[in-house]
Amino acid sequence: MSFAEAAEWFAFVILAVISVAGALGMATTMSMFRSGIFLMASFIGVAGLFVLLSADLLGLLQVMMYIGGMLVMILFMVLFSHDPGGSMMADMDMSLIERFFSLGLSSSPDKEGMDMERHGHDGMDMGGQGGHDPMDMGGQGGMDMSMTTPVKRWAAALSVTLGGGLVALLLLRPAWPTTDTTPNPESARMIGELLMSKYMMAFEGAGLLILIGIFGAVLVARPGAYPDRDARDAYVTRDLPPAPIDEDPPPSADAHVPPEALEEVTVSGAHRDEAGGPPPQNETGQAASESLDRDS
Amino acid sequence: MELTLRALGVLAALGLAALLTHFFEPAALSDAQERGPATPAGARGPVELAPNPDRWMHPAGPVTALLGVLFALIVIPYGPDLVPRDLGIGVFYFIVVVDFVVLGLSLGGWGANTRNSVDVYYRATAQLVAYVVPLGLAYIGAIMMARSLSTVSIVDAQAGMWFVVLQPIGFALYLVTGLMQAYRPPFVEPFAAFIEHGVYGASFAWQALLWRLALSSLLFLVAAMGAVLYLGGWRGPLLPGPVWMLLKTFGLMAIMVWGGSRVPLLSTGRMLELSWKVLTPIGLANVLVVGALILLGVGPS
Amino acid sequence: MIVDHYALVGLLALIGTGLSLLVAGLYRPDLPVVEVPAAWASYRFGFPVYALIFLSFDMEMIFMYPWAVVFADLGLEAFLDMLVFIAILSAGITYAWKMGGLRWE
Amino acid sequence: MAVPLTAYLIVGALLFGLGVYAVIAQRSAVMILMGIEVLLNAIGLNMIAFWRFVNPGDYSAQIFTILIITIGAVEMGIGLAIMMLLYRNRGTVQVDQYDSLKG
Repeated sequence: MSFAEAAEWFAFVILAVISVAGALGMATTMSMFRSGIFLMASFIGVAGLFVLLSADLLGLLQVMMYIGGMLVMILFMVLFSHDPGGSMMADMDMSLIERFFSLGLSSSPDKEGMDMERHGHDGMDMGGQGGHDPMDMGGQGGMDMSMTTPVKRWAAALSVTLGGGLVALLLLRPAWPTTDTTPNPESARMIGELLMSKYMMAFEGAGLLILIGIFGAVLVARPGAYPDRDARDAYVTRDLPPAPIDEDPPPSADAHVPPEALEEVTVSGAHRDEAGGPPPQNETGQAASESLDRDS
Repeated sequence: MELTLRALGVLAALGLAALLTHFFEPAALSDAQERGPATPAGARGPVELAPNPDRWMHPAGPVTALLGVLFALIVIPYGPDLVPRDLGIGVFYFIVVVDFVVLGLSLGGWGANTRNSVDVYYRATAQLVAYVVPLGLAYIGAIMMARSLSTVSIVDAQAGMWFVVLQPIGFALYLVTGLMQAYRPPFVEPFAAFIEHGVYGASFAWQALLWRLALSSLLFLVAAMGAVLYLGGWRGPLLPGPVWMLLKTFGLMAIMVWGGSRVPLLSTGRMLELSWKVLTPIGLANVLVVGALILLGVGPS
Repeated sequence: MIVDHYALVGLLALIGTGLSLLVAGLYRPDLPVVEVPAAWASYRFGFPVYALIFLSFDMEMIFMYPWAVVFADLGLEAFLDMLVFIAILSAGITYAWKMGGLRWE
Repeated sequence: MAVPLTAYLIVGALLFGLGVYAVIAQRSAVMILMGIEVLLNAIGLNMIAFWRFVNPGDYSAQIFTILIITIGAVEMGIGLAIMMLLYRNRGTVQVDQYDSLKG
């Protein structure tokens, strides 16, 4: 085996491990943020495999798409979840894989929350036979913290069967009619020419699909999707998560904010849930364009 | 071996770029109200530590950012044959790997688990949402005229005329969005003083060092890519190629940093409005204008 | 071969990680430290609509790079194609703007 | 090409299995969306592997994979917007809490 072949195998093994371990970590870690990052790692690993397969434009395109996409998705995941950092869940009793992918998340020595959590966990394990009773979870309402459905074991069995079956099928039929020709190195030019000739309708169709996507997303999520101002305020207040997890803001954090910077804090960055209520809105337009003029 | 030599060359470029930018940038920033990533170490407060930081992601942040700038340095050309690696899709590769800096800021920010550093994740992501589209549109104009994504081909296409003359709108767009991409004033929200200079406030000494290295090189990268795209890269009379490249890079850096620090700071909301309501429409219009120019026969043939 | 060009990227990934570990191991001066409370909670953020249309526009940019490379060779035909594409996207951004999506919430 | 086609296909199969697990086992709608992204990605990997080993001259496979990524992105945008609305109305995105149509 030559050095180049060994290097290719080395790169392949590293990238394959990143992509599979990333997907596994996404499904099993306790931290919402981590699961988004693990998924991104999985996508970057697959992008590396694309590059290894000589599809470099496609691989980089996937990296660009999913770094932006996953960072945005994590914003929403953090908004929707009760314990996005996973530091509370990380103290629970977990299976081996879950523990491995949640390593380094929490170290709090006190295990007071354990009993309550274990209760939820038992319910989860026993509900394994299909039809999951909504009363079981409904009674606890928002207190039910578990991230997985009661059919978790069945899902694991199914996915192991499916993955194992597919791998077995692949190993049973290892011979595919392959060729040794190498692709044209100017992949961007080849793709561009195909997009402009044979796949022009697909290109415009993708544009139309993106447009419909924008229409749908804006229509559903826009701030004005409420009947009137009062209804909107009601929703926005309800939009706040049930209870902030850290009650006490650090005294030092507020002390050193100069008064003129306070307004800046409320219109920028993330809104703390302690701030409460709808934050002020910017008046649109002219200030932004003025600064552009000065800048250019 | 040849590959090792090239890798050492990239490392040397990283060191040189970070060092030069480190001493050059404060001079241009002299009386700015916010210094952003160029804040000197003495001006920062004590290190903020959370009881349970994420012990894997917090250190991974600066490493990821550093890898991003290392990767991006691969395609910057200093002469016709003086480029670490002339990738066929160089410019696109550059845009993609610079995103790793944002990823690093998010990892380090959220992983540190302090109030100020978690804020960095939100601000950096908002900045990403703001700059990616207009910056890409600013690149597209140059790519259309050069007919190639390779950085060397783009510089070669400017043998007759620099693209800044042919596409002044694209150049202006690049200056503004480049500042956004490099987190320099007036777009310093992720490094603002009132959140303890962002990730700096929650970093140990070695992490702060790596952040500083990555962010100084980031400004260099943005200016160097501007010189490649619009100012003809290494091309110029009398002096050798690398000297012209450095002159243009630091000239562009001086213009960007000095101009940016004379403008009032923009909050994240204002920045998003500027990006989506002003810069993106201008960028789309610029693409159409450049297309019409090419159809009229202007530009390299 | 395309793959050979990216060997440098792989090598630099290894070198960069190694150097970072070296710095992390060797450069550890004592700094003043303050303890602050943990901050992981679910946060609202002010730009949901921007974030959603960003997902779509990011995808649009990806179509533009291959197009820009072949534009000058194909001429008018490519220009008309892109005119339609840009018109579609401008419709998207105008819609978001008119529906009041482009503002801090 | 030291690494054979089967090796890439095995990685694709493993990713597919993990995606199925995430879609079924996770309670949060965002996680289910992420599982679907893994499934799409496994398909893309198989597509490109076959392109490289069977017919590297025809770039149609890459166009098809770009379209898969497009569909994934649009689906992500719409899915997140719908979840945003659900969250505003009900305060949760756990799919098994949406049982009002169950009677």
